[in-house]
Amino acid sequence: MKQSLLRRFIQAVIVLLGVALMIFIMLRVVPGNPVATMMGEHADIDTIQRMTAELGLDQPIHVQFARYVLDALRGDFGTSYSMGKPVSQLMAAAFGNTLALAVAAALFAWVVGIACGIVAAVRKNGLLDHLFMGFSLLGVSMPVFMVAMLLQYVFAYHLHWLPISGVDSWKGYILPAIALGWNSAGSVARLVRSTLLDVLQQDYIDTARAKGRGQPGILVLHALRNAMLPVMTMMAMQLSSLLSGAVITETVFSINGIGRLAVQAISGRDIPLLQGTALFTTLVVVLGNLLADSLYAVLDPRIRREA
Amino acid sequence: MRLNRQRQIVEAHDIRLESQIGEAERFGDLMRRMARENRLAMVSALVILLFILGAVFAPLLSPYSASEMDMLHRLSPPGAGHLLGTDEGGRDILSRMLYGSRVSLLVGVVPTLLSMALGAALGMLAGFAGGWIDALVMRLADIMLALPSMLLAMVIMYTLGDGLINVFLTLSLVNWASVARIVRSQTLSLKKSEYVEAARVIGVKRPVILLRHILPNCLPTLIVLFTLNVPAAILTESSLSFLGLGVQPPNASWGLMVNVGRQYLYNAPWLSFVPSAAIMLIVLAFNFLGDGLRDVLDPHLKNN
Amino acid sequence: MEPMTLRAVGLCAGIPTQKGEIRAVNDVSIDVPAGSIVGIVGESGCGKSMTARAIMGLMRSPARMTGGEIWLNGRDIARLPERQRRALRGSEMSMIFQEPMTSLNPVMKVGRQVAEAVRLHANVSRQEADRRAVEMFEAVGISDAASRARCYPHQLSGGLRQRVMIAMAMVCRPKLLIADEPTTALDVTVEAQILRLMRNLCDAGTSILLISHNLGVIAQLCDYVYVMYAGRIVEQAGVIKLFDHPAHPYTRGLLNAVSSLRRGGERLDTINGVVPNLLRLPEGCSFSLRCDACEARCAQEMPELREIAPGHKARCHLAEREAWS
Amino acid sequence: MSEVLLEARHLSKTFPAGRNRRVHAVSDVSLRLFAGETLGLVGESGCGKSTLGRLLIRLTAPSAGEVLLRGERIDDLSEAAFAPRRRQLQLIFQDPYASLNPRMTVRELIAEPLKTCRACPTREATTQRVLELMDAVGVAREFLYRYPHQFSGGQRQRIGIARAIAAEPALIVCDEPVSALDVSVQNQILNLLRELQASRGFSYLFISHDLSVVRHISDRVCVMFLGRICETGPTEAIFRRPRHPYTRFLLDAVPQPDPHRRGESVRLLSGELPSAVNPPDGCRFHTRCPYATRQCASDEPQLHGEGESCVACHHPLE
Repeated sequence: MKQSLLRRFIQAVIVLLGVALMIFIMLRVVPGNPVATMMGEHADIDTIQRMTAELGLDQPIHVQFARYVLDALRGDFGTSYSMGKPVSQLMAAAFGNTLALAVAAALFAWVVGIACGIVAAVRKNGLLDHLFMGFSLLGVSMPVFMVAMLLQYVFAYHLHWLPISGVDSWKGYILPAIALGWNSAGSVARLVRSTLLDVLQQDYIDTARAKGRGQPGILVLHALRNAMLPVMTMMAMQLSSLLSGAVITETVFSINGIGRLAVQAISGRDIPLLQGTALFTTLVVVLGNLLADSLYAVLDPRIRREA
Repeated sequence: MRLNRQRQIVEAHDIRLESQIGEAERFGDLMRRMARENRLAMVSALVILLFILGAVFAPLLSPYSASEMDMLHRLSPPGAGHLLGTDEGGRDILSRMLYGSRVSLLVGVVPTLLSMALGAALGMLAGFAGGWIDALVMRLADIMLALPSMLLAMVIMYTLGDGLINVFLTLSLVNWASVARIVRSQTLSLKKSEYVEAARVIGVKRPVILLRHILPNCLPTLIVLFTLNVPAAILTESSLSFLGLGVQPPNASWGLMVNVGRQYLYNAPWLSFVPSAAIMLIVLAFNFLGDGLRDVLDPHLKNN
Repeated sequence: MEPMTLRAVGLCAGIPTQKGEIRAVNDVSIDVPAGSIVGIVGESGCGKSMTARAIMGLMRSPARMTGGEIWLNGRDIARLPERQRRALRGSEMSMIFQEPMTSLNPVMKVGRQVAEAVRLHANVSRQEADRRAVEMFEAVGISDAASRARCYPHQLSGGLRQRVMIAMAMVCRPKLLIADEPTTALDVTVEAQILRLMRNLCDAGTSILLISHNLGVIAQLCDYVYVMYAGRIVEQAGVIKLFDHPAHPYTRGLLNAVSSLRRGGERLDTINGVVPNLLRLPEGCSFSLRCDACEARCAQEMPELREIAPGHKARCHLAEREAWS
Repeated sequence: MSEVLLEARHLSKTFPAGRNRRVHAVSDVSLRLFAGETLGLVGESGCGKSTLGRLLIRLTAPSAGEVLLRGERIDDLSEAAFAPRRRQLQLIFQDPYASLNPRMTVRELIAEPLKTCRACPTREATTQRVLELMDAVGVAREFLYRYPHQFSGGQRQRIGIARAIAAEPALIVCDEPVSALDVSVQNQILNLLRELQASRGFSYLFISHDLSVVRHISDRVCVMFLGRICETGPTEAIFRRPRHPYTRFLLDAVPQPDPHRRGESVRLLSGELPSAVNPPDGCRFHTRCPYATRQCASDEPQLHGEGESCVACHHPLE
C-alpha cells in the first residue's frame, strides 16, 4: 500500500514535469519575439534586447526550462508581462475564489448527483427515474456558458434573487456553482444509477437477500459501497473538467479566479501567466487524483493488500 | 445494458435461451434491435440527419443572406419576418444558424475522426506491443489528461493561432488521449482472450492478429466512442469560441454567435440562446444515439 | 407420515419476453422430509436453479414465479407479503450458491457478513453477534476462526469461502438449507470436505435441498432425487432405486453416460442431440426428439408424472412397461 | 514404445505477482510424450497443468528448461524459425464460447489454420477442405456460413477441434476440453476425440481435473501438485494402485455416482493448499501429508521408479 502510493507519487511528479515541459515548449515555438509582442509596436530594439536578456529568453531552451522549474519549485513563476506583477502573487489572489467555486460546484454536483442516481436506480423506470435522468442528460448536453447565462438571465436579471456577478457574499457563489456543477452532477447521477443497477445484480446481493436483508439494508450496507468505487474514479476525473468549466463560469460571472486569469493571459499574450495558470491547475488535478487513489484504497480492501 | 442484464439473469437462473443471449449478433441485427427497443435513439438519429441536411443545403434553405447587414431591423425578436430574429447587424439568425451549423458540425466530426484515428492507433499499438512503447504512449496520455482540457486547448490554440484548421488540430490533440486509454484497455483484454490465443496457436502472424482479430472486435467500441466524442468536441469548440479563441469571423460557428450575442444578453437574449439551444439539441441527440448504440454494441463501456 | 420441512406444489416460474413467456419451471412439486437430503439433478438449463430461487423467493426481475404453493414447516409462504417472507429467509430457510468467489461482499469482512445474519434475526449486541459468527466458523471447520473472521473474501480460498457461506446460512439454525451447486466451482478434494460438512449438518437435523448436475454428488449425499428436464420433473425416486432402476429414458441416458465413462472401453454412451431451447420445445414429451424409444404418442401428448412403484414416479408413456422388463 | 515426440527437460515457469514476488506455476518438470499416445495431466486448480500445456507448445516461454520436438530444441528458436513447426503443435480450449472469434464464420474459422500453413492453393480447395473437416468433426455442411453464437457449446467445441486438426498436427494439447459441457455432450466430444486419434494418429496431452475423463481417455497419466509432477505412470496402474499419497487422496475424493458405495470411510485431505508464491521447502505436499517425516520437510523428493511408473515421494504407498 505504501509502496504503491509512493509509486503513484513518483508518477505524479513525472506527469507534472511532463506537462511543464510540454507547455514550455509549446509556448516557446510561437512565432515572433514574445517581448516585442508584449511591449507593443513602439518599443525600440535596444529595450527589447535588454528585456529579453533580463528574462533569460536569449539562453538555450533547456537552460530556460531548468531555470523555470527551479524557480517554480521556490514558488516563483516569473512576472506577468501584461500586469507587471509576479505570477505567483496573481495566482494566490485568484486561487481562493477558484477553490471556493470548485468546492461549491463539486459539493453540489456530487451530493445532488449521487442522491439522484440512487433514487433513479431504486425507482428504476419510475417517474422520478425519468425526471432525474432527463435533468442529468440536460446537464451533460448543455454547454456551461449556456447554463451560466440562463441562470444569470432568469435568477439574477429577471427575478433579482441572486447577484448577477461577483462573489462579494456567499450568495454570489450559488449560481456559478450550479452552472459549473450541473454537468458533473449529470454524469455522476448517470454513473451511480448504472453501477448501482449493476451491483444489485451481483451474486452477493442475492446472498444478502438470502439471509433476510430487506431492500433498504441491502442498498446501504452492501450495494452503495461497491457502487461507489467507479464513481470515485469519475469524481477524481471531474476535478479536471470542473477546472475547465471554471474558465467559462468565471468569465460569465466575472469572478477573479485562475480561469479568468488564464483567459486574460491569452488576450494579453502573457506567456508567464498562461504557463503559471496551466501548471497550477495541473498540480491541483494531479493532487486530486493522488487523493482519490488513496481513498480508493481505503474503500476497496482488494486494492489495499495487493500491490 | 439491457443485453448485459438479460445475460446475468439467464446465468443466475441457469436457463437456456440460445437465441436470446445473442453474444455477437450481426451489426444489422443490432441496429434493427436498437431501432425497435430504443425510440429515443432513433429520433436522435433523425434529428442529427436533419441538422446535417440543414448544413448541406444551407444556401437553399436560408430565407435571407447570412452576411448582409440590415441596420433597420437590428435586434428584432423572433417573429413572422425573421423566424429566429435578427442580430446586432440586422442579419437573419436562422440563416446564420444554418451556415454556422456547417462549421459546428465539421468541428464535431473532423477532429473526432482525427483524434479517434490517432487514439485508436496508439492505444492498440500500446496495448498490443506492451513494454516501453506502452509505457511511453500511456505516460504521454497521462500528461495530456492531467491538464484540464480547456486550458490545454487554450495553450494549443495560443501556439497554433486562430483559424478553422487550427481548431481541428487543437481538438484532435485534446481528445486522442482518452480514446487511446479506452482502446488500449480493450486491446489488452482482447489480447488475453482465448480466441486470440487460438489464433496464435494456429500460427497467425502478429500484424494479422491485430487486424483480423483485435481491430474488428474493437470496432463497436470505436463506433460508440465516436458518437460520444462528437458532442464533446462540439462543446469544447463552442466554449473556445465563446471565449473568443476558436473560429474567427467571418466564419460563423454557433459558439461564436453566443459570444457576440452575450453583449446583448439582457435586451436581446435570443442572440445567445438560439445558438445555445442548437448546440444543446445536437449534443443531446448525439448523446442519446451514443447511449443507444452503447447499449446494443458494447454494454461493458458503461462504466468508462 | 413423516413431517415435511418443505413441500412445494405445482411451482411455475418463467421470464416474460417479446416472444412469449419462457416457462423455465413448469408444474414442479418437491417434498423435503425433515432431516433428509433431497436432490434435484439435471443438465444446464433444465430449470433447477430457478426452482431453488422460486422456493427461496429470490427471483431476479424480470423472472418471476407464476404459480404454485410453497409449504414451509406447515404453512404456505408463497403468498406471504415480502416483509414476512424476508423474515423467514436466513432464519427458517437459507441458501448457498455455486460461486463462493462472487457470493460474498468483497468490501466487507467475512465475520461481519455472518454476524449480520445473526443480528437480522436475533436481538443481540454486535459483540454477541461477532462471537456467534466465530463460533459458527469453528462449527463449519474453519481453523483459526477468530482471525479468519477478520479477513476479506479475496484473502480466502474457494473452499474457505464456501465454508463461510455455509456458516452464514446456518448461523440462525434454519430448518431448511437450499444448496445450489455448492461444490461445482471447487476442486475435488475441497468438494469432498464440503460434502462431508453438509452430511454432518443433515445429521444434526437440517433438511437440505441439493441442486447439482453431478450424479456423483447426488449419489453420495441424497436420500431422494428429482430429475429435471426442460423445466419439468421427469422422474423422482429414492436414490438407490433411481440409480438401480431408472425408469425415464433421460435418467437412463444420464446414468449410462456417467457409468460408461467409469467402465472403460472404447465408446462412451451418449444422449443424442442437445438440450432443447425452452422457447421451441417439441410437441408432446419434451424429450421425444432425443429419445431412442420414442413412439407416435410421445410426439403428440405430454406424459403425466405417474407413480410406477411406491415412491417412484416417472413422466414417460413407456415407463411402466420398461420398469417391468 | 514408439518414437519420443515431445520432451520437456527441467521446465520451470514463474509469473510476477507484484512486489518482487513470483508465482511458481511450474517447477522443474521433465516429461516425455510418445507419438500416438494420450498423456493425461491431472491436478487441482492452480497446480500449473494449463501452464505446462502452454509451455510445451511454445505458447508461453519457459523461465528455465528446454522443450524438444522430435529431439530438436524449439524453446530457443526465433519466432520465424519456429513458424514452420507451429502447425505440429495445436491446442483445444476449455471454453468453446471464448475461443472462437465471434465475428468470423465457420468457414473463416476453419480456413484460418489452412491459410497460415498454406495447405490449399485455391479458394475452392480451401472450401473443399473445410467441408471435409466439418464432416470429420460432425458439424453439418449447411452451417458453413454461420457464426459461432448460433451454435450450442458442443457444436462450438467441434468447430474448435476442426481448427486444431486442420493443420494435421503431431500433438494436440486438450486443455479441459469437456469441462464446460453437459455430461451427455461431453461423451460425444470424448468419442470424437478418440475416433480422430484412431484415424489420424496424433498424440494428445489431455489436461483435466475430472479424473474419470482422464482415466477413460489416457494411456499414461501425470499427476501434478503445486507446479510439480508427483506421480506418473500407466493409467490403470495409477488408478488401481496410486503410490503418491496425494494421488490417493485425489482419487478417494471423487464422489462416486453409486449410492451403494456411500459411507465408505474416505480419508479427507485436511488443511489449505500452500501458496504457489511461497511453496513449502522439501516435498511440496508435506504440509498436508499424514505420512510426512522430517526428511519430507527438508529434502525435495525426485521422480524415481522402475519402468514407466515414477513417483516423487520419500515414502511411497505400497
